[in-house]
Amino acid sequence: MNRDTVLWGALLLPPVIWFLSMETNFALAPWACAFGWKFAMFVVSGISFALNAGLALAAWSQWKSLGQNWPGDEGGAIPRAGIMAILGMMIAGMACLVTLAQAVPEIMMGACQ
Amino acid sequence: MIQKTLDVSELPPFSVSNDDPLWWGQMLMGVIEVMLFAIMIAMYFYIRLSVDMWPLPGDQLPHKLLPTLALVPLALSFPAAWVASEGAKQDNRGKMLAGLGLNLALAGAFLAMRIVEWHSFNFEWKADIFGSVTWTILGLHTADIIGDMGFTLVLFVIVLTGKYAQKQRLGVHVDSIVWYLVAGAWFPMYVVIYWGPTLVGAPR
Amino acid sequence: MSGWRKGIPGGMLAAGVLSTACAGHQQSALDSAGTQADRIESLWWFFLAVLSAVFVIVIATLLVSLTRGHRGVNQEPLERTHVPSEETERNLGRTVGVATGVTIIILFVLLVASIGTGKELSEIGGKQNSLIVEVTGNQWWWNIRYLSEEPSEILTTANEIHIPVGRPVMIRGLSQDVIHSFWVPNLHGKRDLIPSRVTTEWIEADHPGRWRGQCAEFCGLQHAHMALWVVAETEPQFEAWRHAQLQPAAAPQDADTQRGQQVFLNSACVLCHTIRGTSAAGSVAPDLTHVGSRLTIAAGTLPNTKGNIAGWIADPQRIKPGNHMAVVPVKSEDLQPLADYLESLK
Amino acid sequence: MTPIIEAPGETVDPRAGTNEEHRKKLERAWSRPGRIFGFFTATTHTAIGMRYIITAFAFFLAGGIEALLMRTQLAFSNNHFLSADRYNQIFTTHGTTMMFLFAVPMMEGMAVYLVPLMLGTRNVAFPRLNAFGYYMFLFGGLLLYAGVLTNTGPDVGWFAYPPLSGPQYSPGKRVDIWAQMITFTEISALCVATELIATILKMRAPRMSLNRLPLYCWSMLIQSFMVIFAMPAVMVASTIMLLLDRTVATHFVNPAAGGDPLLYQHVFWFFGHPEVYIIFIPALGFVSSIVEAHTRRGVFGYPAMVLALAGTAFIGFGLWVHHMFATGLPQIGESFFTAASMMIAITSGIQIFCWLATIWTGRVRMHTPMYFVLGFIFIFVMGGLTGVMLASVPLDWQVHDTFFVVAHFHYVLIGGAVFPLFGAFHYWYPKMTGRMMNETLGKIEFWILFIGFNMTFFPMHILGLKGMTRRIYTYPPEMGWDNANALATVGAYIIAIGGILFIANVLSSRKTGAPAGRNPWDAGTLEWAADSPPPPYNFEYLPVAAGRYTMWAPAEARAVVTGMRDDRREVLVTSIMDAEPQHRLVLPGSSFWPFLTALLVGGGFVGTVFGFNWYYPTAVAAGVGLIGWFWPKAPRDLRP
Ligand code: HEA
Ligand code: HEA
Ligand code: HEC
Ligand code: CUA
Ligand SMILES: [Cu+2]
Repeated sequence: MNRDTVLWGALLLPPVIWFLSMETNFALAPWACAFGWKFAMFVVSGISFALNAGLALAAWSQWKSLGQNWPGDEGGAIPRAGIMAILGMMIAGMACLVTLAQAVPEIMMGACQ
Repeated sequence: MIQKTLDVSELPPFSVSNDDPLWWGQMLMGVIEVMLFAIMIAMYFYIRLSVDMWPLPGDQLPHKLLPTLALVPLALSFPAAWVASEGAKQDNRGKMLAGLGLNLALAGAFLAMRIVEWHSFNFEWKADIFGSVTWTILGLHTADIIGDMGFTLVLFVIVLTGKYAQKQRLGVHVDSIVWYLVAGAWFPMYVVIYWGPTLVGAPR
Repeated sequence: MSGWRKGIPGGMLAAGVLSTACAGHQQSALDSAGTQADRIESLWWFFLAVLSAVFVIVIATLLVSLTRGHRGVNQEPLERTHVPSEETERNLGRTVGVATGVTIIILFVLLVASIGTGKELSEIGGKQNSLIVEVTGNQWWWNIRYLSEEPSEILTTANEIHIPVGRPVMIRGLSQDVIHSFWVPNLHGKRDLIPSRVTTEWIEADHPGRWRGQCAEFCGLQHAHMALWVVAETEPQFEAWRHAQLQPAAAPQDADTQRGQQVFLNSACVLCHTIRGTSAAGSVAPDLTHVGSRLTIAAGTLPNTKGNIAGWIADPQRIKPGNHMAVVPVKSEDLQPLADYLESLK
Repeated sequence: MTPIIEAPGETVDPRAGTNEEHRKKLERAWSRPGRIFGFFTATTHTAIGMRYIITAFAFFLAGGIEALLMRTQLAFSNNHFLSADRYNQIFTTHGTTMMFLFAVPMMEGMAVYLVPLMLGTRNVAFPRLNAFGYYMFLFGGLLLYAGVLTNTGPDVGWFAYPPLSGPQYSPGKRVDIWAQMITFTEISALCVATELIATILKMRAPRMSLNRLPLYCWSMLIQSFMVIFAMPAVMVASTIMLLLDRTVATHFVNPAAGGDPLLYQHVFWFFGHPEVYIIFIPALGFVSSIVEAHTRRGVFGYPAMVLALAGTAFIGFGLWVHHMFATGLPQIGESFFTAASMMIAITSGIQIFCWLATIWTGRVRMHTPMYFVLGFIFIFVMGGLTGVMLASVPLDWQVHDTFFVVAHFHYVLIGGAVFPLFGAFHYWYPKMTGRMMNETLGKIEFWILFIGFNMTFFPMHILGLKGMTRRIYTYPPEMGWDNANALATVGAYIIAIGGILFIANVLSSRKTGAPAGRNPWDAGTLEWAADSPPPPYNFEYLPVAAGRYTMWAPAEARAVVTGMRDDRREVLVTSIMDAEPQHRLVLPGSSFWPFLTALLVGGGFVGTVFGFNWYYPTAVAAGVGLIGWFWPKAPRDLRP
C-alpha cells in the first residue's frame, strides 16, 4: 500500500462509508420499529465510525512520516502530500463526527416514535 | 523582465494514454451514467418494499435464461474493448479494428438477445409499477448501450478509412472507459432485476 | 466605517417586527394553546436565544475586526510580504480551533434539545380516552370524520373540528387527490396529507377557544383558500355538539325553508352534497347536514351568514375561482329560500 | 508590481521569435472566422463564459420582475392585481428561473471565465463541449419562457410535487415544459462540470501542486463533483418519473396504481439539497478571492478552508430529508437528517471563522467588493442560523411551508450567493473589461441592496411564525399580515432600484471607468497576470506557479513556460497532484458543430414535450451532430 493510495483513500473513502451507513440506518428505521432491530443501527454506526477512525489514523501516520509540518505553499511533493494527509485526517474526522451526531437519535429515540 | 523559463519543447504534443484530459471527460460521463443507474436501482428497491408481492399479481417474473446467456457476449466485449484501447496506444491499426469490430459484434449480440427477451415479457410499462420500473431501467440502460455502440461504430469507420491521427487514436483509447462503466453496471443490475425477487422472496 | 450606519437595517427590522408583533394571535405558532404547540414554542425560544447570541457574537467580531487598530499586527509588513508572522498564525489557529469546538458543543446541545422535544411530542397522546378524527384533504376543503367502533357514532362534517379540552385527539390524515397539509399552529405543527398514505399527529387543547388553521402544502389553484377552524370546548359542550351533529338534518320549519329544501333536492346539489335525512347523498363535496352550525363556509373563506351562503351558491367561482363546485343555475327567487334552508341546518 | 513580460522586441522563447511575432501568431491561432459566423463558432472560454454571464443575468432580471409582480400582489390582503392562476405561474417561474436559469448557470459561467485564467492556461479542456453546454442552457431558458409567454408556464412550484404535477391534476403542457427545461439546464451544468474537473486536475500551471490551488478553484472542483453526482437525480425525478408518468402512462408516482408520491420527493430532494450547495460553494470561492485581495494576505487556514468546502459538499448529500420532515416518516429516521444538517453548520462556521481571522489580521481596504463580502457575512450567517432552526424536526413542523422558510432561503441564497456574486462582478469587472467600476455608485448600490433586502425578507420570519403559508396568492385582512407584507413589497422595489443602479454602473463604466491595467487590486492569483481584458489566448507565455499567490511572489521566483507552439491552440497538460508538465495538447478551434448539435438535440427535446416518440429523432440528430463534431478534419498537424 503506497503512500498515495493511503492519502487518496483517507480523502475519498470516508464520505462514501458515512453515506452508506447513514442510508442503511435510514432504510432500517421502519424495520427497527416492526421487528425491534434498533441494535442493528448501532452496529452499522459503529462499523462506520471504526472504519473512518481507522482512515483518520492512517492519514495521521502518513502525516507523521512526512514530518508533521503544517504545510504552507512551498512546491514539491512533500508539502503537497502533507496537505493531502491533513485533509484526509480532517475529512475522516468529520465523517466520524457526523456519525456520532447521528448516533444521538439512535440513543435517545425509541424506534417506533 | 522575465527571470526564468520552463521549457516544454521536448514534451510530445499529444499523449494517447490516461494522462490526457479526455480520459477524465469519459470517466466522468461514465460516472454520470452509473449514478443514474444507481438511483434507478435504489428506486427499484424502494418500490419493491412498498408493496407486499413482487412481481405484482398478474406480472410474470422475466425468464432468466436469455439474459443470463447474454452476459457471455457482454463479458467478452470487455477484452475486445481493451484490445482496441491498447491498439490505439500502440498505433496498431489492426488491433484497433479487431478490438472495435469485435466489441461491436459482441455488443450487438447482447443487444439482440435482449430485444428477443423483451418480447417474452407479459407486462407493459403502463401496467403497474413493477412494469414501469423494470421497463424503464432496461430502456435506459439499452439507450446507453446503443449510444456507446454508436460512438464505437463511428470510431471503427474512421479507423477503417485510415484517415486518422493521434486525436482519433486517443478517442479509440478512451472510448473503452465508458463501455466498461455502462456495460459493467449491467452486472449488478442484472442480479437485482432477475434474481432479486427470487433471492429476497416474494411476499414480504 | 461608522458603526451607526449598520443600525439602519436594524431600525427597519424593528419596524417590521413591531408591525406584525402587535397583530392578532390567530394561526400563530407563538401563541400556543395546546400541549404540543407549547413544547415546540419552548424549543423555539431556546433556539432563538442561543442562535441570536451566536449571531451577535459573530457580527460583533466582524465589526471589531474592521475598526480595531491592528496593534502589534501593524508592525507586520503585509503590503510587501502578504504573510503574517508564525506567531500570529498560531494564535489565530488556536482561536479558530476553540471557536470550532464551541460551535460543535452548541450544535450537540441544540441537537439533544431538538430530539428530546421530538421524543416528548411522540409520547404525548395515545393515552386512554383519546378521540380519533379523520381528516381527508380535498381540493380545497377538508372532509372530517369522527371515527368510532360504533358505526352509528361515526360523524361526518367538513372544514371545522370540535375537540374537548384536555383530551388527546389523534388527527388521522388522508388525501383524496393531491398532497395537502393539516396545520393549526396554535395547537401543533403540521402533518402532510398524502394520497395512498395515512399520516397521524396528536393534538390536545389546554383551554377552550377557537383557532384557525390552513392547508400548508401547495395543492393547486385555491390553496390560498383552504382554511379550517378548530374549536375546543368543555367536555359537556363537546358532547352536546357531537350529539347534535350525529342527528339527521333538521326538518324545515316554515314555508321559506321548506321551499329551500325543495330547491336543494331538485337541483344538481344532490349530485355532490349529502344532507343526512334527505335524499341528497352526494359524496364528492362537503357534507351539508349541519352546515348552518359552522363558523365559516368554503373552507374558511367567508363567514357563515345567509348573505354569504347565497352569494356562494349564486357564483362560487367568483369567490374561489377554479374550485370544484359547479355553478348551478338557481333562479333568483329560489336563492334566498335555499340559503335560509342551509342556514337553518344547525 | 512589474508584470512578467515587458518589452515587445525582446525574445523570451527562441522558438517563438520576438514577443511581437509571438503575439501575432497567437492572435491568428486563436482568432475567429468573421463576425456572424464567428459568433456561432466561438469556443474560447472567455467568449462562452461571458455569454453565460450575460444570459444568466438576463434571467435574473426576469426572475426579479416576477418577484416584483408577486410582491405587488401580496402587498395587501385580498388584492386583485394577479389572478390565482397567474400568481401560481409566476411564483413557479420565479423559483424555477432563479434556481435553474440564473443561479447555477451564472456560477458556471463565472467559473468558465475565471478558472482557466486562474490556473494559468489558455482554455478549458473541452472547448466545443463548453459551447454546446451554453447553447443548451440558452435553448432551455427560451423553451420555458416560450411557455410562460403563451400562458403555458408551469404552475406547480419549482419542485413540482406529484400528484399535483401528474397527468390527472395538471393536464396540458405546462409541467411538460418545466420537466424538459430541466433536461436542458442539467445537460448544460454537466458539460461545464466535466470540463472544469478535467481542466482543474490536468491543465494547471506547472508547479501549481494541490496545496497551491487557489481556493476558488477548490470551490469549483468540489462543486463540479457535486454536479456530477446530484444532477442525475433530477433527471430521474423530472424526466423519468414525472414526464414518463405524464406521457406514456407509467405509474412511478401515481398513487392509484401503487406509485408513491414520496418517492418523487426523495429523488428530487436528493438532487435539491446538493443543488443549493452547488449554488453556494462557488460564492464561497468568490469571497475568499475578494478577501485575499482586500486584506493583503492569504485566507487564514487554507487546509481548514479546503476541508470546509469538501465537508459541506459531502455532508450536503446526506441532508435531503430535511425538506420532508412533515410527511410522516419515522421520527428516528428524520432525526438522522437533523443531526447531519446541524453538523454541516460546522463547516460553514469554519469558513466564517477563518475569514474573520483573515480580516482581523489583514490590512483591510474597503472597496466595493469588500462591502459585498461584509454584507454576505451578515446576511448569510443569519440565514444559516435560521437553517439550523429548520433542521430541528419539531420546529420545522411549525414553520415548514411558511414564509419563515422563504425568509431562510432568500437569506442564504441572496446573502450567501448573490451578494458574493455582486462583489465578484465589481472585483473582476476590471479584468473582463479593462476598466474600473465607479466606487461611489458601487457603495450606494450596496447599501440600497442591503437595506432593501433586509426590509423585504426579515419580516417574513415573523409572517411565517404568525401562520402565513407559502404559495398563497392572497390572504384575508383579519390575519394581521398586511403591514409586514407591505413593508416587504416596498423592500422588493428598493432592491430593484439597487439592481438598476448596478446595471447603470456596469454600462457607464465601460466608457468612463478608469483604465484598470493588469492587476488594479494587486491581487495574488494568476488571472491578474493576463491583460485586461484578456486576449483570446489569455497569456503570451503560460506562467509557472510560485506558491499560492504567484503574483505576490518576488519577481526572481516567477517563471514562464517556453517551447510551446504558438501557431496552433496549444496548452499544457500537467499531473494531478504536483502539476508536473506531462505533455502538450492541441485544442480544437472554432467550430459550428456545437451550435448545430445543440439546435438539433434541443429541437428534438422540445418535440418530446409533445410526444414521447420524438426521443428517436432526437437521438438520430444527436448522432449526426456528434459525428460531424468528431469527424477528423484535413490532416491535423501534430508535429512537435
Ligand atoms: C444557498 C443556498 C442554501 C444554503 C447554503 C442553505 C443552508 C442551510 N439550510 Fe437551507 N434551504 C435552501 C437553500 C440553502 N440552505 C432552499 C432554497 C430551501 C427551500 C427549498 C424550498 O422548499 O423551496 C432551504 C430549505 C431548508 C430546510 C427545509 C425547510 C422546510 O422546507 O421546512 C432546512 C431544514 O433543515 C434547511 C437547513 C439548512 C441548514 C442547516 C443550512 C446550513 O448549511 C447553514 C450553515 C451555516 C451557518 C450555521 C452559519 C454560519 C456558521 C456559524 C457562524 C458558526 C456558528 C453557528 C452555530 C453555533 C449554529 N434549509
Ligand atoms: C437565487 C434565487 C432567488 C432570488 C435571487 C430571489 C429573489 C427574490 N425573491 Fe424569490 N424565490 C426563490 C428564489 C429566489 N428569489 C425560490 C426558489 C422561491 C420558491 C418558489 C416556489 O415556491 O416554488 C422563491 C419564492 C419567493 C417568494 C414566495 C412566493 C410564495 O411562496 O408565494 C417571494 C415572495 O416575496 C419571493 C420574493 C423575491 C424577491 C422580492 C426577490 C428580489 O431579490 C428580486 C430582486 C429584483 C430584481 C433583481 C429586479 C431588478 C431589476 C429590474 C426590475 C429592472 C429590469 C430592467 C430591465 C428589464 C432593463 N421569492
Ligand atoms: C359539481 C359538484 C357540486 C355541486 C353540483 C354543488 N356543489 Fe356545493 N360544493 C362543492 C364543492 C367541491 C365544495 C367545496 C368547495 C371549496 O371549498 O373549495 C362545495 C361547497 C359548498 C358549500 C360550502 C360548504 C362548507 O362547509 O363550507 C355549500 C353551502 C354548498 N356547496 C352548497 C351547494 C348548493 C346549494 C348546491 C346546489 C345549488 C351545490 N352546492 C352544488 C361541489 C358541488
Ligand atoms: Cu390543500 Cu393547499
Ligand atoms: Cu436542503
